[in-house]
Amino acid sequence: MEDNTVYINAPREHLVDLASKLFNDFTCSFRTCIGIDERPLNGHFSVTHVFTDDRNSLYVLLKTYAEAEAPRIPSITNVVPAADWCEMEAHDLLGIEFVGRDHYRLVLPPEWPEGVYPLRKDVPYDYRPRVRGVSERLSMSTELGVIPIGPYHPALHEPEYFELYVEGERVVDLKYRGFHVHRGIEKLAESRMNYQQINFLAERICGICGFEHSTCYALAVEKAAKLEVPERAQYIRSIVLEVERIHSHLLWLGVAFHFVGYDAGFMHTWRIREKIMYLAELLTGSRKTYGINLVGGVRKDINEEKKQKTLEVLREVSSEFKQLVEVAINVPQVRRRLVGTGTLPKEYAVKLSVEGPVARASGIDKDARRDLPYAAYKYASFKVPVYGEGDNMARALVRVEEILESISIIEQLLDKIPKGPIMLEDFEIPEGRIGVQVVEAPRGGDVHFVMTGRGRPYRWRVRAPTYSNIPALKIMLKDQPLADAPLTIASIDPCFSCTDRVIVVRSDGRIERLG
Amino acid sequence: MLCTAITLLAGTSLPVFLDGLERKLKAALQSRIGPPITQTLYDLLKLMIKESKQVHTVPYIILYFTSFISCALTSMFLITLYTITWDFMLFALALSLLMVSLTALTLIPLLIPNPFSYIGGMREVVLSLVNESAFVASVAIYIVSLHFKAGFSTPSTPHLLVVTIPALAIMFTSGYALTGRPPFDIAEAEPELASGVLVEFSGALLALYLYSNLLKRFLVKLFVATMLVTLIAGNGVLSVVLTCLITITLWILFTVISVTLGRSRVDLAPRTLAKYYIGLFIIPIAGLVVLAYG
Amino acid sequence: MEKKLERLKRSIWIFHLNTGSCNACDIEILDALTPFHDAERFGVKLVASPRHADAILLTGPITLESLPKVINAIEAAPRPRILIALGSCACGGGIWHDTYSTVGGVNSLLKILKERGIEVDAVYCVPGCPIRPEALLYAIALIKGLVQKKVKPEVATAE
Amino acid sequence: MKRVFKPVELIVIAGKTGRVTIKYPFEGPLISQEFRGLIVISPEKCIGCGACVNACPPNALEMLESPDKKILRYYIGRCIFCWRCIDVCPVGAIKGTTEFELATNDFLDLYTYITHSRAHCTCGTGGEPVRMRRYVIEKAPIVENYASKCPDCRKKSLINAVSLRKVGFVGEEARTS
Repeated sequence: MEDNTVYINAPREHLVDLASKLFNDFTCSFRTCIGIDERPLNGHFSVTHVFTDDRNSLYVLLKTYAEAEAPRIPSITNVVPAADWCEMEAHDLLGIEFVGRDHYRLVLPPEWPEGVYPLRKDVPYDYRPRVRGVSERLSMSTELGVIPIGPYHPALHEPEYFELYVEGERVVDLKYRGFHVHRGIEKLAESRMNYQQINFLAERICGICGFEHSTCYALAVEKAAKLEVPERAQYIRSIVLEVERIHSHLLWLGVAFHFVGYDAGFMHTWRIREKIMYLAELLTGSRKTYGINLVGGVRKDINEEKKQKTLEVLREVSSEFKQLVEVAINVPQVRRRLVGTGTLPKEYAVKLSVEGPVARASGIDKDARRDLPYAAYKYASFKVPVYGEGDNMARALVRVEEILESISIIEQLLDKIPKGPIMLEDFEIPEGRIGVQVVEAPRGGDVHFVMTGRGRPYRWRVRAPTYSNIPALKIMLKDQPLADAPLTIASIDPCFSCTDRVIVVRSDGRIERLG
Repeated sequence: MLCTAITLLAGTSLPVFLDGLERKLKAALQSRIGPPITQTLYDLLKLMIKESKQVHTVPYIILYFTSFISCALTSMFLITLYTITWDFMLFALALSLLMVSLTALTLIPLLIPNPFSYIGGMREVVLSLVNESAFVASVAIYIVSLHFKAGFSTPSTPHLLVVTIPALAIMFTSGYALTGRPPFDIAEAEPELASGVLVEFSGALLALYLYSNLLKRFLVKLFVATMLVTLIAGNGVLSVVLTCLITITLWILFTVISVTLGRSRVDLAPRTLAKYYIGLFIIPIAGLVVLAYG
Repeated sequence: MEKKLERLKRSIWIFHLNTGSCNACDIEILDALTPFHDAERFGVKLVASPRHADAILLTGPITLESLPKVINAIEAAPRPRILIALGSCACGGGIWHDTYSTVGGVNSLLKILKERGIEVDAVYCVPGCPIRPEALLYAIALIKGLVQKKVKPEVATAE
Repeated sequence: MKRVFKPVELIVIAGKTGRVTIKYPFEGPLISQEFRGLIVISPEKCIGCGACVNACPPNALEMLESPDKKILRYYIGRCIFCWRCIDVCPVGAIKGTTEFELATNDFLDLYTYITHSRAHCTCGTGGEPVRMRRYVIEKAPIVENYASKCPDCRKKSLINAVSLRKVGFVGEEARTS
């Protein structure tokens, strides 16, 4: 038990009971699980399940050990369905077997050699799987029943593959094959970079919520090393985080309008967004808020002139935005296509422990900024919008309200930002410590788990919100008109480049004419 | 002879520049500069020189295109002639030709072995079934209402209110829907279709298809304009010029409408339209019956 | 082919391929189309099918997974076709240049294309992380011949 | 009824904003002075110490070694413009600019080389760059007679110096050095 983190060493036989007690009785939300190859340290593998008790703002870490040879650990998917993906990931990458569930390849290519587990420490950093130059193609007969969306498709700005099984114009089933954007981040961080460089790597996990990732990483490391980061730095972090939330949500609204064919709305939303982008550049020196986060503080300060400029821009934006939304929401087609489409009922939302606006639109009142306060959020007062309908309109409205909330948060923080340094001078990071941090990204809770090592993390695990939101799509799209599929897929604001850090999955059956 | 040349020249070149104008106008409403007014022309010229990837059904497609363009141009010529001579036969011919050409164009995407193109094509068919029929019917009723007393005559007030105005309303809507602007650009613009009916075309074929669409837009508007001019049925040349002007105004009007709207869904659009049409058709038909036997 | 490239200057239709980028560049591409930058001034249009594309925008270090799809897409585009590598990832592999699941930038892609006998008529490279929308506009202006390129190789000797 | 005509208000909004487009490249870009753009390494100041090479996350700055040359290579096509190099450079040889117009049709345009000749050790093996040695010496004059040696010679002469003090025996290496 440390400040707000509870470490439980769960023996294998009690793991399931403990997990079910936490998840079902104490209604903690399941965040992720991390497999670690600790053989160099203590000759065991270990799996750590991360829960958060959002009401008492507690992190609960369930750690279970497994033997070095033939590691076996009981699966908790029966009591915690949300653990499905991350257990499979641990199985693929570390060869840990989960007893009491069926195993399938999630993240590794089908033709990946058996018994090679890339995240084990004895696998060399530059191990390259065999490249296949050609991709399989669908035969004409199956094409008419199956609508492939992606990997390169106007409805997605990233290479992902959804197979929609349709009858006429209705979707009857969905198959998701992802992990195209895998770039080997975790292995890269554990083998090439040092603590400070990883900040820049973490940013590039995702171009929209990059700053969330680097903040999350930095906070995790600081927590592990027990560093006291200057207050001013924390304020600046929160401010930039909110700027990023605003531009991300505006971006989403614009794209949503585009998907319902309301291009004027798209253009005007992005016109407003451009001001925010300018703001981001003013505050961080990069339009995508890259490159000011370091372990122990930030690199760029906010002076009086910038502060005034920020407030002024925010004032314009909020007034223009309100006016535009009022108009756009009343466009008949927008209404008809947002209301009642892509519904996600609450019970499913809880079971899959979805994140962010998706959860809040389905009546789950959780927001890491309030429940697990970090950076400088404890100094700002804001309300968390929650809707019960769980349809696309609800998700849109949640985001609209969050934009306005964020604006007020920034104004509050700028108002009471303290003087002082913005960077911790000299510090060292001890080995073998554990830090886990949740940061509320625009898409939901972002989880970073850091186990410190010599000069670089021993294990660094990233869990992006989309990772836990994608399984919900199956329920949202079922029996929906095909025409709504892109909008619904977009409505979880998928960020595949976050999700796919892990290992390439080969997705077959795409239409070659689409390229 | 000269008249023919002029009509065909105007009819073939105007749509391209009007489309350029439309894009400019859209841009202005989205508070940006937008492309030069000749942009559409540039696009088409560029596409002509691009390599075109062949699909094995190309011969049929070409056939359909030729049939469409020939029908369209003929009908355009006839309708202009009609605005000069006010000979009803010409008009009937032009209308039928218009329908034939539209159908030809609608069926092209179904020839392409690609699921997106196929789905898009089916959607197009569903929509145009509703709209074309409505268009023809409304035009017919409109003409009848003018022909009620022998020869063209501006109809009496009850006619105007009960028969002519509703017929015009339907004509406008179906005409608008036929031009495939939002909210009725379902066939190609829906994102999950990857530019649906266009997906497989490239190079010259694509240019041909885009141009045919522009021609179609122009033709439909031309018809609506002619109908309006028929109300006055003035002397030849004047009415031709008038028709042209009205067509251009219609184009601009439609553009502005399309900017402020989103895209309807494939299962919603035909249903809504059908309801709307049926609702409006009852009035003029009932009116005609009453005025005839009352 | 040269003459044909000349014709492209009037209207450039772009098809966008995310080959494992972090999204930043992809968003900036969209941003370049929005009112403040308005790439449509130059006759640029974002198309949904490679069949319509004149220029193919690559963002990202080209992951092994996306490689075959990228090759298909380029092959599907009718000639003359231009390849534009956007952002540091696409140009030189960026921060991922030596990870095991990327081929590390457009140069190695071009080699593979040559092996396959797929020709590309012009290749442009736009560094930046992420690229500014203006950087894309600048590249387009470069293609249209409105501006001169600024960067040049520098070899300096310090003693 | 009011709702039906709401969409038309878009035209009002458009009218109010007017045209916002910036006629780049004919006008200046929409850029703030904070923007982190291209970095410029001045060959006059650079001492070839390689601090930037260690700090650079994407290895855009690399040190190419050869027996008598050390070449600092900067590859713009891989740079992520984080400006860490500027933070760490001991002599402030790297300046940041707001330059972003880097598009080119030739990859060779993206390379910058700065060649440093090595200062050889008396034993003939290649040592650190001339400038770096000078820098070290003026920062810490005491090490002068060691700074001019390669690590091995340094060790040897140190041993000799120690042994000299201990047993008064002067080894070959010590005399030669």
